[in-house]
Amino acid sequence: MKIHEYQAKELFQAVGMPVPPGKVATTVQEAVAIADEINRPVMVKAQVHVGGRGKAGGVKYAENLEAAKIWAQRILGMDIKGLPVNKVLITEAVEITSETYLGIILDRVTKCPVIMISAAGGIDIEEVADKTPEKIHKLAVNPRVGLRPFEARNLAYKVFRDIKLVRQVTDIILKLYDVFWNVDASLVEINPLITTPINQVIAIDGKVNIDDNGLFRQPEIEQMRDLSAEDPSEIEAKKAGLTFIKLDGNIGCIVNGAGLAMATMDLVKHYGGDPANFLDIGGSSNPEKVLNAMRIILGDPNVKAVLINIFGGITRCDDVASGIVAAVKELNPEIPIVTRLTGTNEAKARKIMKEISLPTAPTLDEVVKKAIKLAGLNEE
Amino acid sequence: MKIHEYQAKELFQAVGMPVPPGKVATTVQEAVAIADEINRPVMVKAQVHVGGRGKAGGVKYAENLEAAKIWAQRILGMDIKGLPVNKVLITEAVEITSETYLGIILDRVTKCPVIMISAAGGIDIEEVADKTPEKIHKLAVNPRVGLRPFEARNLAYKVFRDIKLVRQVTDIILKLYDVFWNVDASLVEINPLITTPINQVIAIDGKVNIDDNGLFRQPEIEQMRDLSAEDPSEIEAKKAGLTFIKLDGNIGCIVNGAGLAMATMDLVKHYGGDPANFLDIGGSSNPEKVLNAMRIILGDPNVKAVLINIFGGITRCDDVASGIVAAVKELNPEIPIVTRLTGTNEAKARKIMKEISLPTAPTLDEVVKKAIKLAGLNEE
Amino acid sequence: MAIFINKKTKLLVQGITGRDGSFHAKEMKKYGTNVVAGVTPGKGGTKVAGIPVFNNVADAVAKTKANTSVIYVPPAFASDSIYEAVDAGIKTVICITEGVPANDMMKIYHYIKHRGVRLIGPNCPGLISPELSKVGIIPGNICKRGNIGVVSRSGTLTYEVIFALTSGGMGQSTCIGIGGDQIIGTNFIDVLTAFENDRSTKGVVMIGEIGGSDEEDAAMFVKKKMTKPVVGFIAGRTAPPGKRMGHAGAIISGSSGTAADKVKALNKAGIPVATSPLELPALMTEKLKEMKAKKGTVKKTKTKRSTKAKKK
Amino acid sequence: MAIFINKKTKLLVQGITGRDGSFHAKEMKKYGTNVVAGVTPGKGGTKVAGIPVFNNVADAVAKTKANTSVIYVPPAFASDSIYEAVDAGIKTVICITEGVPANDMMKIYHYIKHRGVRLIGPNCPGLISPELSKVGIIPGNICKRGNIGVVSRSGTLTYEVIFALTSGGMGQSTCIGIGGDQIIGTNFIDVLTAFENDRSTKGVVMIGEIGGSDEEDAAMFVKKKMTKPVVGFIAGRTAPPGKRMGHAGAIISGSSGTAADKVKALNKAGIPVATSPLELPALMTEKLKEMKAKKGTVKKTKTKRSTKAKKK
Repeated sequence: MKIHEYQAKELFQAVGMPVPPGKVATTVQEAVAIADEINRPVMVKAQVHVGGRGKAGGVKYAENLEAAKIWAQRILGMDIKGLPVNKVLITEAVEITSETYLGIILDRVTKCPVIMISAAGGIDIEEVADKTPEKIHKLAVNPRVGLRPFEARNLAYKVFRDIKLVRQVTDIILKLYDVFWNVDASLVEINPLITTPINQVIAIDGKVNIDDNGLFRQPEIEQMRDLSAEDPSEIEAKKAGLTFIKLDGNIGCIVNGAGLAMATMDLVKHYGGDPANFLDIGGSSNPEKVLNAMRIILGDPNVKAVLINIFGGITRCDDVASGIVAAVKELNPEIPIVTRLTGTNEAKARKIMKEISLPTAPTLDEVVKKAIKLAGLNEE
Repeated sequence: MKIHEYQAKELFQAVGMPVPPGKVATTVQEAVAIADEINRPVMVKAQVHVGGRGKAGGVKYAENLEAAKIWAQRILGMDIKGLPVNKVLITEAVEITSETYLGIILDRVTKCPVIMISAAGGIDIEEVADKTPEKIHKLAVNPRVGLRPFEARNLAYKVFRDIKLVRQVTDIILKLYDVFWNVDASLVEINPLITTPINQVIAIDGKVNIDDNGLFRQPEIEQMRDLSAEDPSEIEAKKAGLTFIKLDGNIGCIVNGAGLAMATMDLVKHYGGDPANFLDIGGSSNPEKVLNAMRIILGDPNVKAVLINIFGGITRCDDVASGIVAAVKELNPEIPIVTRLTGTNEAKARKIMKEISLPTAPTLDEVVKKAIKLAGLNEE
Repeated sequence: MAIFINKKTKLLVQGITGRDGSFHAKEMKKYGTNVVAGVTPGKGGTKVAGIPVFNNVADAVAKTKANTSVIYVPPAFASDSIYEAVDAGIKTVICITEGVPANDMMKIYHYIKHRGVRLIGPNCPGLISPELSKVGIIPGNICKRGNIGVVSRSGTLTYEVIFALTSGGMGQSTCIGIGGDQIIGTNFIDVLTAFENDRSTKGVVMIGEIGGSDEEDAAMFVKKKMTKPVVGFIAGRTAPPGKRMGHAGAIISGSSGTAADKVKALNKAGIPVATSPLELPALMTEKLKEMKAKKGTVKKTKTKRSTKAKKK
Repeated sequence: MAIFINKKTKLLVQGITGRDGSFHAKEMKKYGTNVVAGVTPGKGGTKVAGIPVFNNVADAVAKTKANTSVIYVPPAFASDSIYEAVDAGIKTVICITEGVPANDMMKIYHYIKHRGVRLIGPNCPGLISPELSKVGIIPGNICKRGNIGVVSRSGTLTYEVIFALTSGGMGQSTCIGIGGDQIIGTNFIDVLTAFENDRSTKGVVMIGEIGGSDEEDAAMFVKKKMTKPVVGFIAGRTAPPGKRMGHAGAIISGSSGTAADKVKALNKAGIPVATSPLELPALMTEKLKEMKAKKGTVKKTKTKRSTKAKKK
C-alpha cells in the first residue's frame, strides 16, 4: 500500500525527524490559507501515488500567496499518469545547499532491510544507480540486531564530514529505520534529504510504501489509505478479498493464483486475444468470492467473454463451481463464460456445474483459445 | 527504583492487562469518594515501598463505605517497617477462585529475563520456592529473541488446563514481558494473579522495580518517584550523585566504591565501632560531591567522628582533598575527621590537605581504629 | 530418492483443526504421507482423521518423533508457529500460510540460518515427492513418479506445469513451490543445488515470474554450477508495468524484473523458456537428448556445447 | 604470562577525548601499555598524548591493528561502543563505564557469546598485568609483578587488596575487577578458569560482596575444578538488609546473598576468608605451604586434604 508524501512526513515528524512546516489541502481556499499561515515562499506539491509528478508539472514553487493560489488551482484536479490530483501539500520552500538520497528497502537477497545513502541525491538517482553504482553506499541491517548508532554514524560519514551534519544525519537514519520497521514498510525514502545554508538537515520529500501483509497490525496506517487515489473497481475487488487490476482488453479472466493468472493472460495475448484484467481469487476459496469476481468483471462493458481457469490446490473446485452457478443465476450474464476447473475436488465441481451448462476445456491452452474464439463471435 | 502498586497497575493497564478498577487516595475523603464511585466492596491498600504490608495491617477489606472510611483512616498515616503510609489504593474487591504467582526478574546467571509462574501463588510464595521449588516453573527468555507467544502459552499451560484461561494468561505474560523490557525493569511481579468465578484472569497486585541504570531513558517512570516514601537524607544524597543509606551508629563514613565502603564499615564493626551510614561518593570525583557528602553526614547529630577512606582509581585524591578542604572551611565541623587518601594523585592530595591539618592513617585498618578512638573521646 | 521429503518424513501439521489444516491433513494422509501428529492449542487429546492432536509442538515431537512440519495457521500466528517448530527440533518446516508480514520473515530467516533448518515458504503450495510423500497442497493426482525436478515461485502455475509434464509422460522426482513472497526460506538456488545432488533427478523445470532478480541469479547458478539440464517458464510477459518499489527497487536489485529480461537471462544461461506449460515436456526431452549426446563426446565442454546446440 | 592482557596487547581507547578517557589513556601509556589508538567521532585526525584519534573503530583497527579496547564513554553510548568494537574484530573489550542499563548488557552478552569475544565489565576498574600491561583505572603504583591472581566484583576494594598484597611482599600475575553490575561479561568462574590455566599464577585472591550467588557458584567451582589455592574476602558483613528484589530475588538465586552465607560457602569449599584485606598475604602464604606439603604426599586427594587441613 502506498501513502502520500504528506502522510509519510507525518510519520517522520512523529518520531522527531525534521521536515519543513506544511499541511495538505483539498481546495484552493485551504491551500491559500496554509500558505498564508506559513507566511514564506512555499512549494505546492501534488499528492498522487505515482512517480515523476515533478516532470509532469505537479510540483511548483510559489514566491507569494498569489502564486500559491494560481498553482493550487492548476494542480488540484490535474491528471498525472491517469491519476487525479485531489490533494496538494503546501509546504515551506527551503533553501538548499546539498541534496542527499536516503532510502531503506526490504531486500529479497540478503533478507534484510538495506539502507542506501548517496551524495548524488535528487531526481536522477536512478541514473546514478545505473551508471555509477559506487556512489551509492549500502548497509544491510541484520533484522535480529536492528540498526545500531555506530552503523548509522558510519553511513552518515560516507556522505558528510562535518560532525554537526554527521550527527543530524545519524539521528535521521536511526529514526527512519524505526519508521521502516515499526510501520511494516517495504520502502521508506527521502529524496532529497537536504542541507540548508545554516547547516540544518531536513527531509523535504518523503515516500513510504507499506508491506500489505503487515497491514492487519497497522490500523493507523490502514486509515491513511486514500481511496480517492485508487481505481474504484480495484477497491471493490480488495474488499471482496480479490486482487484485481483493470486492463484495456475484452477477455475477462478469473484465475486462482497470481502466477497462473499471469500465465493465462500471457497465453491470451499469445493466441491473439486481449485480457480485460488481472484477477486472482486467492488461496482459500469460497463461493462468495467467485460471485464477487464475476460481478466486477461483468461490470466492465468492454468484456466480451469470461475465462475462468482454476487449478485447485488449497482452492477447491467445488467451491468455485458453486460460486459460478450462483453468479450465473443471479447476474444472468449475456456474454459467453468458458470454464476450466481442475485439481482439488474436480469431480464434485463437475457435478455442480451440470446445473448450468457452460462451455469447458480440459487444458490451459484450449480454454484460452475457446475464450478468444467466443469473444470474437460475441464481438461481431 | 521502586514504584507503588497503583503505579505498577497503571503500567499494566496501559498495555491492556486486566486489573480491578481503583484509584489512589491521599486523604480519607478521597478514599471514600473512590469507594463510592466503585460502588462495590473495596480493598484499602497501603502504598509503601516495603513488603509484608498485609501482615502489618496495611491491606483491608471494606464491605461498604463506612468500612472503607474506617480503614482509610487507620491506614493513612500508619507506619509500616519505619515507612509512613501517605497513600492508599482503593480498588474493587474481586472474588477469587485461584491464586497464581507470576514474576519476571533479571537473572545474573543466565543473563536473561526469567519468567516464573506457579500455581502456589499468594503471600507464601517464598516458602514454596524454598521447600517445593519444583512447583515454580521458570523460563529464561533470550533477550535478543524476546518472548514469543508459544513460549508464553506453554508457560500458561503449566498452571492452567482450560484453553480460555490459558489464552488470557498467555496474553498477560506477553504483556508483562513488554512492560518489563520497555520500562527497564529489574523485576515485575503479580502476586497473586487471580481467577474469578466467571473465569476472568485479573492482576490484583503489582510490583515493578526499575533498573536505576535505565532511568535516564525512562522520564515517565522517573516522574513516578515518590519522594515522600524515601528517607530525606537519602534523597539529598541522590541529588548530589551519592549513594547513601542512613544507619544507627556514630561513625560517619565517606568512601569511594560500594565494596570498599562496605569493607570499611565491616572493619568499623570488627574493631568495636558502629557505622552511622553507608556512603559511596561513586566513581568520577569532583570536590562538590565531597562537600555534599560532608554536609549530609554532619547533619546527623549521632555522628561523633567522620572517617574518610579514599582509594583513588578513577576517583582522584586531589579532587577529594579539595572537597574536604572546602567542607572544613565552609562547615566548620566540631567533630574529628580522620582521613586516608591513597591511589591516583595521592601526592597532590597530600599537598592540598596541608592547608587544614586533619589526622591521617596509612592503611584501612589504622584509619578505622583511629576513627573509633576519636569518636570515643568525642563521646565522653 | 527425491529431495527434502521422502518415505522417512514424519509429518506434523500445525493448525490441523482449521478449515485448510484439517482438509489437507486428510488429503496428505490419503496420499500416503506419514502424518504422525497435529497441533492446535486447546485441542490437545483430540484426533483429526485418526491423527493425534497436541497442544504444542514440543509435546507432539516428544511423543511422535515428527521430523517435518507443515503450517496452516493464520498469518498473524505463522511466524510464531515456525519458531515453535524450530525450537522443538524440527529441521524441515513448510509454511503454506499466505500473508505473513515480511518483517516477521526477515527475523525468522536470520533465526533459522545458523540452526540447520530448511524452511520452505511462506505463501507456497509445499512440495511433493510423487508416491513417496506429499507435504502441502499440491494435488497428488496430477503427479507421477519420475526423474524431473520442478521448482516454482508460483502456486497454481506449478500445478499447471506438473499437469503438463505428467500429460506429456514425464514423471517427477520432487515438485516444490518455494513461494512468491519477498522473503522466503528456500530460493531457486537452494533447490537447484539439491536437485543437482539428487540421484533420482535427471532434469529440472524452473518456473519464474516477474519481479525481483531471483530468476537471473538462478540462471547464473545454472550456467556456472549445474550439469543437469534446466528448462524454464516465466509468467507475466504481458503484465502491466504494475507497482514499482520507488527508486530503491531498481537500485537494490540492479534488475528491471520484467519477463523479457528474465527470459533473456535464462536463454543466455542455456535455459530454453517455454511459451505455454504444454511445451515443457518437449523442451526437456530435447535438452536431455542433447546432454546424452554430449556425454558421448567430450565431457569438459558441456555447458558451452549445450548453448551452441540451442542456437542452431 | 598473565591472563587476558600482556605485552602483545595493542590497546584502543574508546572515548579517548573525554575527561576520564584522556586522563587514563595517558596513565596507561605512562605505565607502559601499548596504547595504539583512540576513537571519538568528530575528533578523527587529532591526537591525545601522541595517540592518534579516529572517527570510528573500524578505521582505528585497520590502521593500528588494535586487538583490545577499553571503553570510557557515557552510559547511554556504552553498549553501542561495545558493539562497534566487536563488529570491528576486537576480541577483548573492557568496559569501564558505570551505569549501563541491564537490558543493554543482556543483549550484548548474548551477542558476543558466540563471537569469541572476552568482555570485562561494565562498571569495572579493568585489569592490570603488572609490568606488562594495564587496561583500565587500577593504579599501577600499588601493583608489583608476581604470581598471585586477583579477581574482584568491587572497584576500589580491589585496590585495597592489591595494596595489602604488595605491602605483604606478594606480587600479582594479573588483577581483574569484573564489575559489580547485575549483568557482566566475565564472571568469577571465567577468571578462575583462566588463572587455573595460567602458568604464571600460583594462587588466587577472590573478592566478593553481598548479593546474588556468584561467590557461592565460584566456591563450588574452586572445590571441583581448581588445583591452585584460593583465599577470599567478602564485603558487607555488617550491611543492613538493604534493598530486596521482591520475592523473585530469593526464588531465582536460591541464595540469601548475605555475607555470612557466602563466607560459609567459601569455607566449605576450602577457601579461607579474611576479616581485613591485610590478612590476605598471610592466609595465602599458609595455603601455598599446605599445597606444597600436599604435593610432597599423595597427589590424588588434594582437595579433600586441603579442607581437612583447614579444619584443624
